[in-house]
This record gives sequence, structure tokens and C-alpha cells, in this order.
Amino acid sequence: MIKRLLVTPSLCIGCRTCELACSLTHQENGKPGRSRIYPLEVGKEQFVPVVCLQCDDPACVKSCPVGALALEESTGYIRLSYEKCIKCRACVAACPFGCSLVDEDQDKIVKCDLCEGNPACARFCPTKALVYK
Amino acid sequence: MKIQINGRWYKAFEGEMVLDVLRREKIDVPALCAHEAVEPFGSCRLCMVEITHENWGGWKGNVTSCLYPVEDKLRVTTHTPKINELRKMILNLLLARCPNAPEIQKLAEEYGVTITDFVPRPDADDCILCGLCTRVCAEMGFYAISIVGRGYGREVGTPLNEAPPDCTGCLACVNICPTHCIKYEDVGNVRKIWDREFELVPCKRCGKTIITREFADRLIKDKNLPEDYFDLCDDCKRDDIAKNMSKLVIWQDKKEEVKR
Amino acid sequence: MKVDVDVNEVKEIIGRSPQKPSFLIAILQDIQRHFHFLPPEAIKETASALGVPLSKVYSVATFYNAFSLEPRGEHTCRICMGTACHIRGASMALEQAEKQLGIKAGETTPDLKFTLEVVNCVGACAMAPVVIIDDKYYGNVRVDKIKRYLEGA
Amino acid sequence: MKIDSPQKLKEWRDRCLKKKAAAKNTIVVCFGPGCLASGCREVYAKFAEILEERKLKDITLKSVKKTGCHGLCEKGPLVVIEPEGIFYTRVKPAHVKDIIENTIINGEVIDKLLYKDPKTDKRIEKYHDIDFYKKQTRIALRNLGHIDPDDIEDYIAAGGYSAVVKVLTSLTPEEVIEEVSISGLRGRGGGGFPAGKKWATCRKVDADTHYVICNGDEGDPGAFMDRSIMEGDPHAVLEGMIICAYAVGARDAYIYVREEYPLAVQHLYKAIEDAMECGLLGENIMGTDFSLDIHVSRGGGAFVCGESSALMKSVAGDVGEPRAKYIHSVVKGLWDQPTVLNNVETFANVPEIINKGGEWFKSIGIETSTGTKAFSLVGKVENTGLIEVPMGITLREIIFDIGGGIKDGHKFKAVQTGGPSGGCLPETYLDESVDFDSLTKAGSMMGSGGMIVMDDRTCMVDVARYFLKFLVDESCGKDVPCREGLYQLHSLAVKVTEGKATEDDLALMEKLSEFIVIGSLCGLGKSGPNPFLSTVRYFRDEYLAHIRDKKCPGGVCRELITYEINDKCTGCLACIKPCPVDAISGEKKKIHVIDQALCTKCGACYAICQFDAIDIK
Repeated sequence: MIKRLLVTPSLCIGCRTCELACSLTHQENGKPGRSRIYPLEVGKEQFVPVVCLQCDDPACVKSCPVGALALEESTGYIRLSYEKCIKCRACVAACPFGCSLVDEDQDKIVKCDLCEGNPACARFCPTKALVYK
Repeated sequence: MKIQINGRWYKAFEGEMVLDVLRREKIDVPALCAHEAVEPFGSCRLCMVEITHENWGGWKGNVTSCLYPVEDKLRVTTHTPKINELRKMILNLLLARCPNAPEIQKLAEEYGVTITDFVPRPDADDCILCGLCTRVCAEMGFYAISIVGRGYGREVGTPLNEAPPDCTGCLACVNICPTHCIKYEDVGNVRKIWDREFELVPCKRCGKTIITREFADRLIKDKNLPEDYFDLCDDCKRDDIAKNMSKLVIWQDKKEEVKR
Repeated sequence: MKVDVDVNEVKEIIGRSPQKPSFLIAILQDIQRHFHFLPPEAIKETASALGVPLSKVYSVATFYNAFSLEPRGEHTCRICMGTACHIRGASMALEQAEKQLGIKAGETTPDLKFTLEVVNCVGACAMAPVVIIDDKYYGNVRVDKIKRYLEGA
Repeated sequence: MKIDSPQKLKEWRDRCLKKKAAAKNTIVVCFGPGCLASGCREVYAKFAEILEERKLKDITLKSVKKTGCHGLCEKGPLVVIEPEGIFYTRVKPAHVKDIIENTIINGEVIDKLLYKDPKTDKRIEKYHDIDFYKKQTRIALRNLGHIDPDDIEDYIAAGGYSAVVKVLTSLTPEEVIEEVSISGLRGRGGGGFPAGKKWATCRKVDADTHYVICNGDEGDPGAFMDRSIMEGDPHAVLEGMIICAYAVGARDAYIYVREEYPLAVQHLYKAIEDAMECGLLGENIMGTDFSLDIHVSRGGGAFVCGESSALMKSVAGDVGEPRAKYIHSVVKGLWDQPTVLNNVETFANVPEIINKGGEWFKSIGIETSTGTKAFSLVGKVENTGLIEVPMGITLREIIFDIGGGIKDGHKFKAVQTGGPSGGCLPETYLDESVDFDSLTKAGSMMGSGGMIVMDDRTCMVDVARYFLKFLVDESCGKDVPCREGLYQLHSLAVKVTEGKATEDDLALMEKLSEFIVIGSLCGLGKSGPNPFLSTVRYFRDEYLAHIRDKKCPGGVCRELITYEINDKCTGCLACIKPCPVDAISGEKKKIHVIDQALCTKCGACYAICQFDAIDIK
């Protein structure tokens, strides 16, 4: 059974713990990574955490000219191979949800990798607005 | 299958090259012309290693690991005295070609070469002719640039020395270059590279740019992606998705909800 | 110097061979033989006719000795630099020819009269060193004769 | 006329032979590269003109035959009168009338056109009696100089295509491979890989299709064996290829030939057309289910295309850049299909092996290198030319017996074999056997067959520099050791010839060479330092003379020599005019003087002086 990151916006309090967790989990050479998740304020005290949906028919994978992005059948998530990525930003432009991002500090393309099967955002979310199951 | 590297056994898979295993296992071997996005090429020769073939009665040889397919019980030594000397010589030669390239200087220094024994190229640029840019351009399906000429005088260039008609301004060449020697410039919504100007597609809402018009058009056409995917930038798309989702959410009193 | 090239001529030459990428070199050879160089128009035309990327055609055109991207002179002076010619003093002959024509090997005089070329063995080793002007062979060449040979062309 | 049985071929052959026997004389004009250069076309035209005029009954233009290279290029243009075998050398158009009037009509031999033996000074009438030919054994070159390459009937008369007929009617592919394996035939292109083994490996690979390629890209400067065979006997090459294609199961074959050899291209096209016409190529050859098309692939002239993987890319219409050969082209070659690649001479040997048997071939030569090898013997020898000798012959026999010794009474210094990738061997190796393994052991190699003889007026450093320059120009530039390494090695060699190098430079050259050999991707780079390594191994003192004494013992390196006029000068003024920079002054009957400030050391005066009055110091 493939696990998914479930988002319940009504539980989100906009505390941004997920952002911090994501950023620190993806730090490299002492530089925090750009967060792959964004709790966006859509109304008064209303937040929607936006994060890669790991689509079934992903535009990012389709757009990648060198096959650096691939949907893994066994885990159901889209993996970005940094060995292959040439930072052309095709996926950034193509993702209809804006969930492929450019991390200018680390000079690389980033997208949610579900922390390879143990997403930090879900672990640290104090309100269970994010659940991985 | 298993291969032995520097005395330790590692798992390897059919069809892999020795360098793939070395990189996966984070065993340090220099390589300037190998990148996973493109087929191995064997130009820089820095990744050469010594191999011993059990199956061939202990035959030993020096091979480029980027091009050598793994096989069961292959023994690999990554830093024999001879290989180290070879890398030193190669870096010595590269320093003569590109005396000013920081990446080459740094790597050469790691191998104890601080100054080249040869006569450096006058007016040298930083291109080591690894061919990554031309190979990635071909891999992208654009074939905008290629290796021109041959021998010591070969260079990376555009067809007929003119602005390349097949370029999309995607910057794959810029990003893959190990010595960062391909120059480009983004000014406002205009990208200049290879003597050509490209329009960067501005987000219809905020004006932020990500890729060029030509690149977007090729993606739409070649990859069969809907045109409107490219109308907005990632930031605005995230905003939109949040707003759209919010319409579906039944918002309740936060404290109540959290308590429950 | 600009040379006018009739694209229809180019198309006709391309049309003689099958329109397959493997015939790229053969087609370029035919174009080279006809125009004595590869005009840019012809390179572009070949690329589109064969469906081969322009950059690849350009790579091939600059890789092989047989092709020239510059217009050639009316006459060609070829100095054989094969081993037999070399050890019998071909480099002196080359130097003299360069001096006489005022150009380096591989170049063409500005008036498009002469192209000076270096070739590797024409199989006339018995008469080394050899200088070939257009189709005429001059054997056992002495440097002082080169001027006369060139004037004879 | 379709050949579909041994009987049909025999009948055709008989008819051809009868036609030949009916003719009174055949006048053979050599159209080899050497004779073409020395003016055989004009000689042929003169024959045509006079015969047209004379309207002789039994001698017409049909009796004049253009053939491929006879071998003795030194004495060209050559004309042979068959069936007597009268051998005329240095024939000028002016001689043609005499040949027709005296020899053809009256049966008189013209003495002054005969070959003069340099040892005995005697004129020799028949070419079989000339030392140059006596010591040769011709298998690959068997028809050169005898048949008209454009006339398939000439080839048929000489026993042509009997091997194809034999193979298709009585041998299985395995039996063909077995025969070639027994013969011990090794690839003549340089590497010397056993042909039978190559064919067997290729046949065994399971694939959609197999290819056969004939490498006619003879890139060595100073070599013209393969070119001569393609020009002079194209059907022999085709026949060898057909047999190979049958053996390995190929449907298409390619001949890769330089566009720079227009005659070879032209003859090959004609030969293919003729062979197709009589059903020896194309669909269902001889009514069997074996079909084969042979395509001519015109190469663009790149030495690196001698490397198999580069050649295959070039055949496919791409840049001739080699790839690493951890997977051999026999398994994955042209368009990734199993491919046999052999050179022209190798294929030319095959029909004879089939006709006469592998055992016969093996009986020629020595055990590890069977058969013969063609060489272009050039440089400072008396008899420059194309030769074919049994393996195992000594260098001395080739240079001094066949070659007639060193030109102008100079002293032998070295012989270079193997082209730019080969090496130079000194006098001590003169009695060494000429075969694949001995030459490699001595630090040179067989290569495709260039053999350049050097005398005491040759500078070995200059020779190394020359070959390095060639390789720098011809390297594709893909990998660093070859591209950068050879360039730097050449720069250092130039430094030596200019007298500017130190012993540290020489040590650096040796170290650099070692790593070019280890590090390079293909054969061009791996063997690239050979010209330097072999000369520094055998002629180190010459390098040291340049470095320590600033002297060039061979008198070649211009920065290190001066031309001076000695007291043998008779004051004849002959050297004054040729000097391109007017550096020589003098009056009649007084010793001339060279102005060293002006002298460019071009050697024009040295070449013209009849009195040995010019010294190179």
C-alpha cells in the first residue's frame, strides 16, 4: 500500500513548523534548504499548506528533458536525481501547482521527496494538519 | 553481482559502469567529463582506475571507469601510484590549456600540481573540451551547439559561427559546464546567450520569469504539455492552488478543531 | 569574399544521393567538388534535406580534411608532406611556396587565384619531394624552381 | 551474362583467355600513382595517337592496356610489352614511336629504355630478371600491373571469382572460416589480429544483421599499398569481401575509401557495377539465397578513421571520433551490429587462400606471421616502389636487395615502419625478421606497410618531430592525453630541434610519453609517442647532440646548421641563381661565399652543387 502525505487545511494554524522542519531536513553544507512546503494564508487564520501532490501523471516528469525526474512505482513519489539534473527549470515552469522550486542558495532545483519515506513536515506538524499514512 | 573496490566488496548491477558504483558509494575519483544526464564519453581520462579480472586469470589493466561495464568479481583500485601519476600528468596538461580555471587549479592542487610544466596556452579560456555542453544539448534534443574542428584546435561552437537557430536558451550547457565557462546574461525579460537573444516568459500575474519562450514552446510541443501550464510562475501557481483548495475546505473554529 | 551560390544547384547535388543521414559525408563531398568549398547555404540546405541537425553537419564539415569552408582559389598548389617527401626536404618547398604566394598552408590568396594546400602522400614517393599544381606533378622539386612552377599555372 | 555455376565461369574464362591469346602483343602502360605522377597519361595518349595514325592490323588501341601499379615507381612511367615481358622504364611520349616501330613491328628491343641494374650497370630486358622483382612473392598484388582494373574479363581470365564460385557451391560458412583460420592470415591493417578468429567471433554474435567493412582509408603518409590495390585490382578486394560476407552472414558491406583517391573510387564503382551485372553481387548470388550489396563509402580524409570505431562512425555519416573499445566492434560495430572490419590487403589475400588452400598460404612466411606483406618502400633507397615480400624476410634483404641500397652512396641510418604510430629501427636491426611480432618487439610495428628508409642525412629528432606534427594535426582531440599531450610533446620536440631544450625537457618528454600511452582512448594516442620513443631509444645521442652541443648531426635542423662553401668550389656560379634570398656572392672561377645573415638554409645550393663544395656544419 502506497503511503500519501495527507493535508487537512482546516487543521493548519499557520505555525510554519513544517517549513522549518523541511528546510532543516534538507540542509546541505550548513546551508538550510529551501522549504518544499508552504502554508499559505488564504483568509483570516485560514491556511492551506501547499506541497507537491506526487501526481499520477506528473507534468514535471514529462517536461524533464534528461529523465532526472521519475515516478517511483513502489513508493508512489516522484524522485529527482541530482546526478542527472541539469537545472534547466523545465519542471519549475511546467508544474501546474508550482511545486518544483529553485533553491537559489544551494543552486539547485528542489521538490518534495517525502524525505525518502519519512516526511519531517508530518512528523513535526503540531496539529496533524499534515499526516503521512 | 559484487565488485571489489580498494579491498572492500560492493553491490553492482548489470549494465552499470564502474564509475556509477564509485559515485554511488561516494568513493572519491575525479571525473570532469562524466555526468549522469548524458552517455559516458571518456574524454578527461581522470576517472581511470586499475582493474583486475579474476575471470581472465588475474589480468590487470588501467581503464576509464566511466566507460568500463561492471562484471562479477571485478577488482578495482582507484589510487595506484601509476594512476595518481597519470592524473597528475593530465591535470598538468589541463593547467596548460586552462591556466585560469579555478576548478582545474583546485583539483590539480589536490594532486600536488600547482604550476604546469608546459607552456600555457596564450589567451586561454576555461574550456577543457569535455563536451558536456554539446552532449547535453543533443540529449535535450536541440543540437544547437557542437564540437567544431578537431585536434588541439577543436572548440565548442555554433553552426557556421552564427547565432544557433536550434538554441532555446535553456541554459543546460551553462549549468553542466564543469568549469563554468559558458557565459550568459539575463537583463529584464531578455536572456543573451550564444549571440542570441531570447524572451524570458513573464508570469502573467507577477512578471517573474523562469524559462525562455523558445524553451517553453519546445516543451509544449515535444512533451505534449498544455500551454496554460506556462502562464504563471510557480509562486502564483501555489497561491492559486491554495485559494482553490480553500474553497473546498469547511473552515471551523481552529481551537475546536485542534482539540478534537 | 562572397561567392554567389545557386541554391537550386545545391538541391540538385543533394538530390543525387539518397536522403539519408549516412550519406551526409558523401553529399558534402559532392558539394565540395562542385563549388570547391562548402558554402553556408549548402550546409544549411543539406541539414534540412537530410533531417540532420545543422550543428552536426557543421561538425562533420569542420572535422574532415576534405572540406573547406572558405572559397578556394582558381589554382591549387599542393605540397606533398608525406614522410618520403619530408625527408627529402618538402618543408623547404612549402616554406618557399608560402613565401611566393604570401599565404600560409591551407589559405587562399586574397585575389582567389591560388590555394595552398598540404597533403599527406600522393603515392609519388619515387619523385619526392613532390609539388602538384592543379593536376600537374612536379617531382624532385628544388626550392628555387617553385616560383617558376607557380608562374606556369 | 549471369554466372550461376562453376561451369559457366569456366566457359567464360576460356573465352577470355582465347581472346587474349589471339592478340599479337599487349602494350601495358602502368597507371599506378607513381607513374601517373611521372606522366603515363601523356605516354598513353601518344600510343593512342600513333596507333590511330598507323592503322596497324593486329595492334590497335585495344592492345594498349592501362594497369595498376607495377611497383618500380622509381623508374616510371613504365611500359611492358607482353607476352615477352620486355620492361621499359622512364618512357617519355617521345619514345612511343620507337617502341611501336622497333619493338612491336620489328621485334627489336630498345636498349636505352631497359632497366639498368645499379650493382652491375647491365641492362636487363625482362622484368622477372630484375632483382627488385626476383625477391618478391606476390599474392595480394598478384594481378597488379597485369590486368586492366576496369575490365572484369581481365580479372576473370586471371582466375578471378573462382573463389566465390567455389565458396558458394561447395563450402559452408564454417568451412570458409576454418580455411581462413588454417591460413593464419592476420589483419594487414596494422594490428595483426587473426582474420579467421575475427570472422568466427562475428558470425557467432546473434543479431539482426551483420556487416562487413573494408578499410581503404590508408592514412599513413608515405604509404600507397591499399590505394594501389583498389586502383589496380578492385575485383580482388570485392571477391575477398563477398567471401567474408558469406562467412559471417552479412547482407551489406562497405568499402571505406578516401575521396582523395579518385581513381580508386572510380574503379571500385565500375567493378561493383560489373560484378552485379554478372550476378556475383546483389540478390541471390549464383542462384543461392545469399545476397550481398557492397557500398562505397567515401571518407573525408582523417587519419583517425583508421581506428575501427571512428571509421564506423564515419561510414554512418558522422564525425570520425573513436569510442572506447571495451565492447569490440566485432560484437557491436556499425549501427551497433556485429561487424568485421579488415583492410584492403587482407581481403585481397582471401580469394587466393580459398583457391589454393589455407595450408598453401601458411607455407609462405613464418609460423606466427604467415603469407606475405605489401610495403611501399620509399625514402632514400635506389628503387622506390610497391613491393610484396614473404613474412620473415629481413630488413636488409628488402632495403639492399629489392631496394637496391641507399641512394647516392650514402650510409643507412634507420628504417621507419608502421607509419606515424610505428617507430624507427637502427642498423643493428637490419637482419631482423620482418613480421608482426618481431617488429613490435623491436619497438616499431608492421602497420599497414609504409617503409621509409633514412640515411645519414636524416635527422632522427626531425623525423620524430615530423610524425608528432602529423599526429597533432590528425588527433580528433577527444581526450586530454592525446590532444594536449601530443601537442606538448611536439612543442618540446620543436624545442629540441631549435637547440633550445634542456635535459630536463627530454626527461619530461619521456614521462609525458609514458602517460599518453596509458591514458589515451584510442590507438592513435596510445601509439602516438612511438616516433619519439623509438628514436630516443636508438638515437639518444642525436637528441643529446641537439641539447648539449647545439648540433644537428644529420644536418637538417636549420637553427643548428650553417651552409659553408669549401675550397672544392670551382667558381662555377651555379649556386648563385637558385638561392632564393641572394645570399651567395662570388665571381667566376673564384670561391663563392654565403652571407650567413641572409641564408635561410633552404639547401638549394647544396642540391645543385656538382663539386661537393658546400658543407653543412
